[in-house]
Amino acid sequence: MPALEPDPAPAAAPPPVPAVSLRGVAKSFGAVRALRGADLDLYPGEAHALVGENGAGKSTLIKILAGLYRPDAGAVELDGEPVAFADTAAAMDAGIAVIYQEPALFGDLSVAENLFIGRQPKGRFGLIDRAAMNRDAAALFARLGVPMDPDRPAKGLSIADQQLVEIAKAISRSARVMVMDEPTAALSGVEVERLFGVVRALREDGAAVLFISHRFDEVEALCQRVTVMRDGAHVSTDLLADVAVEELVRRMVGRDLGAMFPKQDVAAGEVVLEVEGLTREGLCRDVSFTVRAGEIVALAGLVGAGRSEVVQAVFGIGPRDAGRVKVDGRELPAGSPRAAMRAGVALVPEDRRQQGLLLDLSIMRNATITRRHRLSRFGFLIGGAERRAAADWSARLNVKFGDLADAAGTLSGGNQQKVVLAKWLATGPKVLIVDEPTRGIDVGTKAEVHRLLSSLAADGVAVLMVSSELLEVLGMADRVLVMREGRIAGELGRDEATEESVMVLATGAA
Amino acid sequence: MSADLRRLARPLMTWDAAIIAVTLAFLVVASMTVEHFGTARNAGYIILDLAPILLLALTMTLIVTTGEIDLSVASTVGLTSAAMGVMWNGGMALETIMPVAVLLGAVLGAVNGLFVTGFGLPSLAVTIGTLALYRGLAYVLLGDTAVADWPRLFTGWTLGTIGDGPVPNVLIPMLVLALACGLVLHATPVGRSIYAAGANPIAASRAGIGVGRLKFWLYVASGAMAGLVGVLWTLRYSSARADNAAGLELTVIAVVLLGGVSIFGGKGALPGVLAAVVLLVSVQNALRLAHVSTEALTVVTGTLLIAAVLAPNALGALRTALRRRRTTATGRTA
Amino acid sequence: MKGSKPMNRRRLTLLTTPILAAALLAGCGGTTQGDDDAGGGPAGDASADPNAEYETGLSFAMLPKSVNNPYFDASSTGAEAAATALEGAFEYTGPSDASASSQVSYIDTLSQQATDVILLSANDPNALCSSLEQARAGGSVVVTFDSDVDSSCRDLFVSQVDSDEVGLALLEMAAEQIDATGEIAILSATANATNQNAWIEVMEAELESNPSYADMELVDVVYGDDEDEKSFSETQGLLQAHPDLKAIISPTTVGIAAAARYLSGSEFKGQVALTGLGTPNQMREFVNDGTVTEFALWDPTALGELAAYTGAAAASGIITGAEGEVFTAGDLGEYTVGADGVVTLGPPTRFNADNIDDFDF
Amino acid sequence: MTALAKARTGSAGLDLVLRFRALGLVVALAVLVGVTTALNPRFLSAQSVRDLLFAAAVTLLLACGMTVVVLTRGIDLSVGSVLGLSAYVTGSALSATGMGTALALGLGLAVGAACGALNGVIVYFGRVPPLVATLGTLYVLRGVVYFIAGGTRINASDLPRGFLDFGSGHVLGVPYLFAVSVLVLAAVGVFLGRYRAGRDLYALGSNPEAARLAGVPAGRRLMTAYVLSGALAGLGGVLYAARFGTVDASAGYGMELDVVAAVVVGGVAIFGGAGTALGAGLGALLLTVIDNALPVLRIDQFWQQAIVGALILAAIALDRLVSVRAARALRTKGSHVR
Repeated sequence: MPALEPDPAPAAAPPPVPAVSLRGVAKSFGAVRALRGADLDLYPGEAHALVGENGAGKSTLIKILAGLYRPDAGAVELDGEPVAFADTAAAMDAGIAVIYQEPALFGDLSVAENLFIGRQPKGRFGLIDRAAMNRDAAALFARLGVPMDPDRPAKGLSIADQQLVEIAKAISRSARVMVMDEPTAALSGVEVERLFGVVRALREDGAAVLFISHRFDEVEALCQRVTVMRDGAHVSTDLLADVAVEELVRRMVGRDLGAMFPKQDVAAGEVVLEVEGLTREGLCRDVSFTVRAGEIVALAGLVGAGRSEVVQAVFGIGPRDAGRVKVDGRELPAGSPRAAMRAGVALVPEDRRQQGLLLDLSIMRNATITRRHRLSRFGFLIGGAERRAAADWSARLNVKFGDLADAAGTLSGGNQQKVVLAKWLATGPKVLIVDEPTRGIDVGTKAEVHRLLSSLAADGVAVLMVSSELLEVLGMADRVLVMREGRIAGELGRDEATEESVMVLATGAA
Repeated sequence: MSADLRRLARPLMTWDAAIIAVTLAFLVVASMTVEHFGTARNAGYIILDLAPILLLALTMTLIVTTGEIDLSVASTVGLTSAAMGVMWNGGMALETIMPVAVLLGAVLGAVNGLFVTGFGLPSLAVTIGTLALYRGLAYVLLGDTAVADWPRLFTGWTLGTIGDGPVPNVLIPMLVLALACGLVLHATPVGRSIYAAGANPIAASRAGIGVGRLKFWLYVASGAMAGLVGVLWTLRYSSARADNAAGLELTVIAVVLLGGVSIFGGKGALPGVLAAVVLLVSVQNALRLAHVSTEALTVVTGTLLIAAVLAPNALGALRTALRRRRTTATGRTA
Repeated sequence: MKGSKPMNRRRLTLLTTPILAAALLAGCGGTTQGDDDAGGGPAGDASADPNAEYETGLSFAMLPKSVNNPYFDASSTGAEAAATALEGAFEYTGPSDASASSQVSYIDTLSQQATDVILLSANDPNALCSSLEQARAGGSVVVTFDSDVDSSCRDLFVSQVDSDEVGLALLEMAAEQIDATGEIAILSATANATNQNAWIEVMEAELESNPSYADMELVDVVYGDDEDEKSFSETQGLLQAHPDLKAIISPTTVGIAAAARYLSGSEFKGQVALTGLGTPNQMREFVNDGTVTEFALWDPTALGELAAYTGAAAASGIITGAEGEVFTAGDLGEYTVGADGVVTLGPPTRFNADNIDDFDF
Repeated sequence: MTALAKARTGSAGLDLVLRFRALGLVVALAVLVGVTTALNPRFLSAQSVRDLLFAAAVTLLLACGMTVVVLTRGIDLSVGSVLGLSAYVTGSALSATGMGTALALGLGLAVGAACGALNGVIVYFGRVPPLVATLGTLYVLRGVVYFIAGGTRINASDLPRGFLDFGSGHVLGVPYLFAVSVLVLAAVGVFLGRYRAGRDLYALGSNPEAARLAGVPAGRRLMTAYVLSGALAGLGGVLYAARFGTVDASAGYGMELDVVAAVVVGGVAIFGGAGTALGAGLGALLLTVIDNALPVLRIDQFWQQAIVGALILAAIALDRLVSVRAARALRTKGSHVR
């Protein structure tokens, strides 16, 4: 990866009035307290890093800035004046722009229209002046240094290009505060470089940039100050130059790393899962690896490197173009999750709300859906078999809930994840695939999940874990497979794997 | 303790329970206030009138619970009825015609299923298409003519009662099918799959549920049920016509939604739908008996339909508000 | 494509085999068309007392094809007048869509209320029979008017006119207007409308047999389904398909009005003659503007009145429905029951520019 | 630079697809008219064309309104009932007061807009799915028409002469009614294509969540869509009264299906975000031509409905195929700028 040179830091003392600041902001969702006192000052002309583990409250903070949520307590100040955004439009009008990790564009509309929706340049009779709109859009992209056809539909744009559209939109709105939520997670090295160039230029023009990232090299390359959050609260804010990465990590985790990643050493058994030459056009190519009983193998890499696609293909989601998947030496057919399940494979998906849970259905139904056939007697599910099974698993995984009949959607993120885990552990898997197992859950639950994975491995389950969190990868895995652009770029043993060695393989920078 | 109380109270707070209570209350009040309403004979008429709606609503409930819709059911009834007329005129035996009609319905349902699950097209558009297509084919088969010379043995059965008592014959197959559908939906793995497919098709398919195949077979079932209703309709009115049951799809959808099934899938229960069928038909019956004009019927149907969705929404909003108050209260004490 | 292959051949076979097997088994020696002799309706065994008085306090209910139809509105006025004259109660009720199945529910309701006289215009000759039988078993007298059901299912039918007379009158009016030469076409109601088909049959037979109509040719019969819009476009279609068309006969009030409206706004106005059955109020404009020369109809008010008297006479035991019985229908005068329990109102009235302003219905 | 060229190809490709969609309808229309005319030359006579345009006017108008609603992922099943209500109310007002045609048009628009506002309120504020809400108002409004009208009928002779002339009159062979519909079609087309509020409707249908983030005023826009659909159905009611001269309580009964069919055949995506008023208009025209050609071609009129059904299925299947292809093209040709 190209060396990310630290920026020449601007004047150490920022201008007196922050462009935007949060004072003791709190926000709860039902029983979950996502933010319990967040403080943040963002000054014009600075790039400010916000770091914290998954579930530290970063996303909630962003959504408050974006005007999507209203804080329960505390204040948002703009140029020192308290404000309350009624909706997203109000936040945008105030000059705050948010670029999400996966931007939401209008696929059916053109790129230019996506930029200017609701503010299209008007000509005679209030008609939209398409030519002017396309011209303005082209000018914006030229300014960003990226040529893009403003007239093409947004459908089919890569994530990097979608982010550029969002940035162009922010610029066109002359945003003074730009919030970027893990914008680099899905970008290649070149794309990151290009993005940083754009961000630096914006900052030099006086914009305030809030940059959320898991990658400390990027943070160091781009930002001047860093704020650490943990459990919904502000921990510290420092000049990056004053604080070491190790110290930041310690503050983020807030506890002993050993307690966070309770990895037991297990002697690996027989090969259980065998993947040979797995290929899906445009998603992954010639992927081969094995996982043994008792082993935890991590699939690392950038978002979009094809990790989730690989595990999905292993589980039989979607067709394969080539390759074989074997469990205990027996081949699994493509395109049949059911066959994979029968062979003893379980997949805990990365997006539990979209792919894992039946949010409107009860906790009981969710926890037992994978075992609906086994729990039935003579084809009927009567009596308390489901309730007993669900209660049993909920107790084992320490799920906190009001009633088993409550909708799964009412649970907190961590408990939702436990329900998904329960549903799959109930099938007694030989191969447990977990895709981002601790995304969006609190630190306590995170440690519990790690402990669970570790003990499952100790019991002889082959665990395949996809994770974007390097600490998790390094802390939990016996072996690390690093993917880049759909291929396995390399394999690292537990003792070889470091933050650096993984990132080198992941980004392809030598 | 409060959790126990809540668990006990839960069944009482659902839409199902509400619609069942409303239905019972209406039946009691109407029996006391509307002349001729509370008689066994009138109950028989009500059962005969609600039979086709109820039967179609059974499979419609399953389909809507998976998040799809089937607007073509009434046209399927019309087409099977017309086909029966053609077969009868062609000299086929009624004992052959009846199963063939049901099979034809299943095939028509399979066509819907193929378009929806095989080609991945939106079921609303597909079944609006087959709504027109099947009705059109019914007219092609039979034109504007009617086939009316059905044997009395069979037509008499559809109208008759068990042992000449007060219980109509058709009640038996209705109850059997309702029980079967109820068991499938609420007490079998297939039922769990139906709810899962409606609540979150992606998550469902990842839990090993063949969502596409499930929906396909539900469309086949819906078609077969429409075929069966076609047979009953033809024999009950002793008249095979292309326009039989025209417009009935809207009534069926209305009762399913009124019964608390979410149009987005994943929510709802059969008892509520059954109650809704009884409610709608007996309200119409009572209004007629009370000499209330026809236009009131349409207004009542439409209002009930909107209210059925509005009311739970309002209730939900209220409940969230209450919960919010409760959590803030506990938050304060903590 | 997402999802697995929906068609699972094995399961389909499993599913269909028993059905087909049952079908085939049943096919041998099953019930087929013609096996069943429809048992005749209850025979009238009561005897008539021609000298009896009309009972007072009878309850009348008129059940039209659908309630939002001015023609039946007019009929109900007449029936109500008769009911009032006989000191009875009158109700006008029915479905808003003209379907047989909705009518069944209304008949059931009426029979529960033990209505003495049901005056019915049927949407289907057969579908209503079983309900009507129950109503009659419960003591109601069923009189059909305007549109009949199977004669075994009702007591009496009040016919607006004799089928032959209507057919002949329609043909005569058309012939007069086109000098009995050229192509003619018929715009009817629905294809299975009992009345219209009977009249069309008469016209066809007359065209065949009567030498004075030798130069006239019936080229087409189309159906407007008694829907305004459909009748309108069917008229359009007729004129396009038959460029040499000379006259259109529309034996239905909806059809003739729609056809007249089309003709009056088209180049065919005055070129193509139009006649048939229509109400003076609907047709007044087109007679005045020259689109239509002459058309005919009976008086629907009188029809409703006669139906009510007929029902009352049957309920009072004055008649039973046997041929030859005689009763007096108020101001309408004396009527005789014909074959099959049919009472006929009388010849249709012809309307033209000279007399149309004398009528208001 | 090459990337730019490539990206443009993608766009031009999609443009072509969209244009091809409308073109396909035009070709289908041309073939149908051609074949019919070859078999019966009178099909293209001035009178016959006029009849066709008369018949198309009302469906065309309603299809414009339906397009606006469907674009937002909604549907308006109440249009037939709204049309009936407006036709009857306007007809009664005309026969009672003999008011001018312009006033009648305004009254129809107002009645329709009120009904549309009712739909909008139920959908947006009541959070009732559009299908359910408008199915409900379909019943309720029809009940209201029955209630007002009962068994009465407004006859041509009750209506002012000027109004009837407006209904049957034409200028340069084009009926006034059709001219009104075409004007509305053009206006709706421009609104959808060239006004911010119109583009917002596409945005709402394309990605509701993104629309929320982008600050699109969803409530106001949805209200606009439903009010517009209602108002056009109301206007359709006046045209209906003018064309037929007679109005009873069943005016416009079952019309919603024709209109939805026209819109779907015209290439408007039933789940929003894509489609044009022009396409819907062509769809309406195609269905009307089929309607009128069948009797001329001596094809049993009973086939009409079956053909419409088959056409809907063909249209959505084709759209699906095309969009899958287009998506693939866009992905592979993507604008990865390196």
